[in-house]
Amino acid sequence: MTRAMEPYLRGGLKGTPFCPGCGHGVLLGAVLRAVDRLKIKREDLLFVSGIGCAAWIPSPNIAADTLHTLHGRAVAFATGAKLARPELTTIVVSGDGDLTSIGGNHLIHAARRDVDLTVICANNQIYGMTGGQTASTTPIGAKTATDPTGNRWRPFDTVSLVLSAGARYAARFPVTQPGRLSAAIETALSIKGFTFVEAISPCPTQFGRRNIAGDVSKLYDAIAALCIDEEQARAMDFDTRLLHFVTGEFRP
Amino acid sequence: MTPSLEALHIEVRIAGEAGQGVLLSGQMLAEMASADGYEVAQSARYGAAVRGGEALADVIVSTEPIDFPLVERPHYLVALSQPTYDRLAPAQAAGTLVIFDPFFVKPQDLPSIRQIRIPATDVAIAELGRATGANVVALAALVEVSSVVGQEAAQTVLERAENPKFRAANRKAWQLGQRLAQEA
Amino acid sequence: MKRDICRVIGNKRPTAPTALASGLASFEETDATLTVEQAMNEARRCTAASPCTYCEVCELICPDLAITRDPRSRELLIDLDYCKGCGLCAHYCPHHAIEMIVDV
Amino acid sequence: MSAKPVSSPKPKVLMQGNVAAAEGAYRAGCRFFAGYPITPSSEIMVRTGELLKEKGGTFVQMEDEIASIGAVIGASWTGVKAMTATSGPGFSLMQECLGYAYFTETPLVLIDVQRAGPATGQATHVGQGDVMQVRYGSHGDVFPIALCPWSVQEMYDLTIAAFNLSERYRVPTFVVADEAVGHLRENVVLHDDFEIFNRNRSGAGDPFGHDAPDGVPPMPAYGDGAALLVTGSTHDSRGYRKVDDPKVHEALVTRLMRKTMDHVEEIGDVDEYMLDDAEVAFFAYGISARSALAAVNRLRAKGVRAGLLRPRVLWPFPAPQLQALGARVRSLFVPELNKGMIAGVCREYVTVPVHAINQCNGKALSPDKLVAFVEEHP
Repeated sequence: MTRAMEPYLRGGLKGTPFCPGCGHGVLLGAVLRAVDRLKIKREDLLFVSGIGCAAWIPSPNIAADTLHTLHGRAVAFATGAKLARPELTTIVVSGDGDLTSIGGNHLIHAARRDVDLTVICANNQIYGMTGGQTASTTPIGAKTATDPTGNRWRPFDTVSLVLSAGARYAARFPVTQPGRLSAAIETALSIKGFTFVEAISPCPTQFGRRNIAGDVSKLYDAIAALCIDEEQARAMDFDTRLLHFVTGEFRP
Repeated sequence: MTPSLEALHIEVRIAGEAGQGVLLSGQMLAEMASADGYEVAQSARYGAAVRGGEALADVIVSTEPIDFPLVERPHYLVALSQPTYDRLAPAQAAGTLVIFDPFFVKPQDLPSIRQIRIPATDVAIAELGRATGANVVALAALVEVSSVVGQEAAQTVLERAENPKFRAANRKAWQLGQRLAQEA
Repeated sequence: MKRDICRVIGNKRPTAPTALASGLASFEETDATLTVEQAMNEARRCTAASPCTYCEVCELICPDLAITRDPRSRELLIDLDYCKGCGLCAHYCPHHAIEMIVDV
Repeated sequence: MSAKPVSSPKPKVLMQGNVAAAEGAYRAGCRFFAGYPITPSSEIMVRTGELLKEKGGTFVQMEDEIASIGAVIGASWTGVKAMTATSGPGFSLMQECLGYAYFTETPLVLIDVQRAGPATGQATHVGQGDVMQVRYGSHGDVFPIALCPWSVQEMYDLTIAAFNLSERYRVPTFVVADEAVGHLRENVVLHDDFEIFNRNRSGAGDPFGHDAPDGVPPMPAYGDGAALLVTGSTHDSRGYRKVDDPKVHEALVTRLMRKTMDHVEEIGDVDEYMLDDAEVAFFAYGISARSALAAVNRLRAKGVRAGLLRPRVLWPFPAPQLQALGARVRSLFVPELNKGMIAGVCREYVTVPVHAINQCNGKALSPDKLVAFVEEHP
C-alpha cells in the first residue's frame, strides 16, 4: 500500500513521529497537497524549520532539501538561503513558540524585508515537545504545565503581527478545515514576497489532556467551535474575540 | 628634523575633539606618506560618541618596516583643543615640536619643548569663510614645518578628492597653512 | 496489548457496491432514468453495504497520510501500517462509513 | 626633501585592516555577507557590502547577530562562500548558531574584531578577551580554527586563508583580529595569486559520512537535487536524526574533533622571529605580537637574546612549536590584552617559567613596558 502524497515523502520512514491525532500531521498533508497542485518540483523546494514538534513536519518527512535549524532561527536561516539561491521555493514550517516567541524578531523582520518566503506556523498553543509549557499563543485561561490554574497572558495574533510588519498575505485556518488550509497555503506559495499561514493545530497530548476531557475528536470539535470568521469577530468585543481564532485570508 | 636618505622614523600625533576633522587629517597625512613611498602606520583613538570627546590621530612614517605600529613618542604634536594640549603637551619628551591652534589652545610655558602657534581656525574662517577647513590648514603647516612628507605627494593626495569643490578648497587651505608655517 | 484502530464497517478497507461505484464514476447506468443529482442522493441514501461516497474527508484529515484513493477504483484505502488509531477519520466521516474497533 | 625606500615590486596601497579583510574575503570567493553593525568591526560589513553590490553577490544587514550568522549558515548550504563580522558582544550572540555550524559541518568565516570587554566595555578600544570565547564559547565539544592577524597585510592574507581552511575542512573558521589591527592603516599588497580552495560539492559519499580518509565528507548544495537533510540534532551519515543512539553521537563528535586535530600540522602556522639563539622568548598574537616584535628589537639592541614565537593560527593551539621552544629558552613571556588567557594555556605545554604580561586598559602594550618586564625577570 501507499501513503497519500507518497512522491513527496521520504522513503524508509516508519511514519510521522507525531502523537496520535496530532494536527501537525494534517498540516503536513495540507502543505504537500498545495505543493502538488502547484506542480513544484522536489529539487526546487527547500523546507526550513526550527525546533519543536512542528519543526519535524518537514524534517525528515518531506523528500526535498530540508534545513532543521535551532530553536527560533528558522526564518533567519531561510532568509540567508533564499537570498543566496532565489530560485528555490523556500518554505518555513515551524511552531508558534519557535516563530513568535524565541524567533519573533526574525519573523517580523523577514516580513518587513519582504523576503520571498512562505512561513507556515503550526499553532498548537503550547510547547509540546518540552512538556506542555505556556506559549506566547496559549489562550487566556488554558491550563499548561507552567500555568496549571490557567494562563493569564494574552496570546499573540500572529496574522495581525505579520501583516503590520509587511506581509503580503496572511491566512489562518484550523486543520479541521484541511481543504481551505491547503488552498491558503497554495495561495501563499503563489504570491511573490513574504506570505504567512497559521494553522490552528490541536495538540492532543499536551494541550488536549489538560484542557479538553475526552478523546482526540472532542479536542478537534472544541478547537473548531472557537474558529470564527471576520464578520463574527467584528460582532464581538475585544476580550471575547481574544478567546477565538479569527479564520480567513487577510491582505494588507 | 629634516628627513634624510638614511633610516627615518617620524611619529606624528594630531589631537583634538571628535568632529574637528582630526581623524581625517591623520588619514590624509598617512595617504601622503604612502604616496611618497614610505612605510606608514596610521591609527586613531577616540570615544564611542561620533561627535565630542577626545580624538587622536596618530601617524608613523618610516623608511623601514614598522614593528610597533602605534605612536609612542610623537616627534610632532598638533594640538587642536585645550584639553588635549593640557594633557599631552607637558608630557612630551624634549625636542618634540608642538603645533597649536590659538583659537582653541592657550599655550603653557614649556621650556623643554618647541612650540609653534598656527592660527589655522582664524585663517580658515577669514579666508575660507568657514572653520571646517582648519584641519587641512594645520596639516599643511605641519608638513611645511616638518617635511615629513614631500609637497609633491601631498598635492597628489589633495587632488584625489572627487568633488572639484573640495579640491579647490583643499588647495587654498594648503597654501594658507604653508604661509602660516613660513610666518611662524 | 490493545490498540485502537480505525476500520470500515464490515471490511478492513472502504469499499462500495460496484454499481454505485461505477454510477458515481460515470453515471452511465443511471443517466437514462435519473438525473446526476438524483443518482448522487440515491448513492448517499443507500447504506446497505457501505455508505462511503468517496468524499475524501478522511483522506484530508488523516494526520498520518495513511488514507489514499485507488486511482482506478476510487476506493479509499487505509494503510494500517501508518495508522495510529486517532479516530479522526471516523469522527469526520460525514456518512459514518468508518468505525473504530479495538484491535487485539 | 623626503627619502624614498626601494619601491616594492608590487603596488602597495594604504588601507585599513578591516577594509583589507573585506578585500581578502572577496578575493577568496566570498559572495554572501550577513551582518549587524558593531564597533570596531563595522567597516568590514560596509566594505564587503560595497564589493558585493559592485561586483556581484548578496549582502544583507540583518536584525541582530543571531540572524546574521543564521543567514550565513543558510546561505552556505546553497553552495556560496559566506561570512560575517562582529565583535565581542555580537560574537557571544552568535555562539548558539556556531554550535550548529560545527555540528552540521557548515563552512563559514567569522571575523571577530576584539574590543575591550566584558559586556559593552570599551567599544572603540582594543582588547584580546575573545581568544577563549572563540575556542570554548559555543556549547558542546567544538574544535574551531582561529587565525590571528597582526597587520593589515595579514587581515587580507589570513581572511583568504580562513576561507580556504573552512572550505577544506567544513569547519567554521575565525579571523580573531583586534581593534588596533582592524582600525590600523598600513601599506598592503593585495596579492591576487593565492590558491583558492572550493569545497568538495559532488564527491562520492554521504554528506555527513565517515568514509573519507581525512574525515571531510562531500557537501552538496541545496538545489543540487540531493534532497539534503541538514539538522543540528545528532544525525547519521545521511542526515537522519539519531538523537537516542549513543554510538552515532560518539562517532560524529569524534570525527568532528579529528577533522581539526588530525590536521594540526596542515592547518597550523607560526611565525618565528630571532628564535635561533634566543634565551628568552615572547609568545604573542595580534597587536600584542607587534608590541613583542618591537620589544625583541629593543632587547636585542641592549644585548638581550630575545625572540618571538607568533601563532598565525591560534586554534588549534601550536603545542608542538611551543613545546620545542620551551625546551630551549630560559623563560617565556606572554603579553596579552586580557588577564592571562593564553599564558594559562602555554603553562600546560612548557616547564620553564611562563610570565604573563597583562593589560586591560583599552590600550596596546607598549614595547618599553615589555622590555622593562623582561629585564626585571631575567
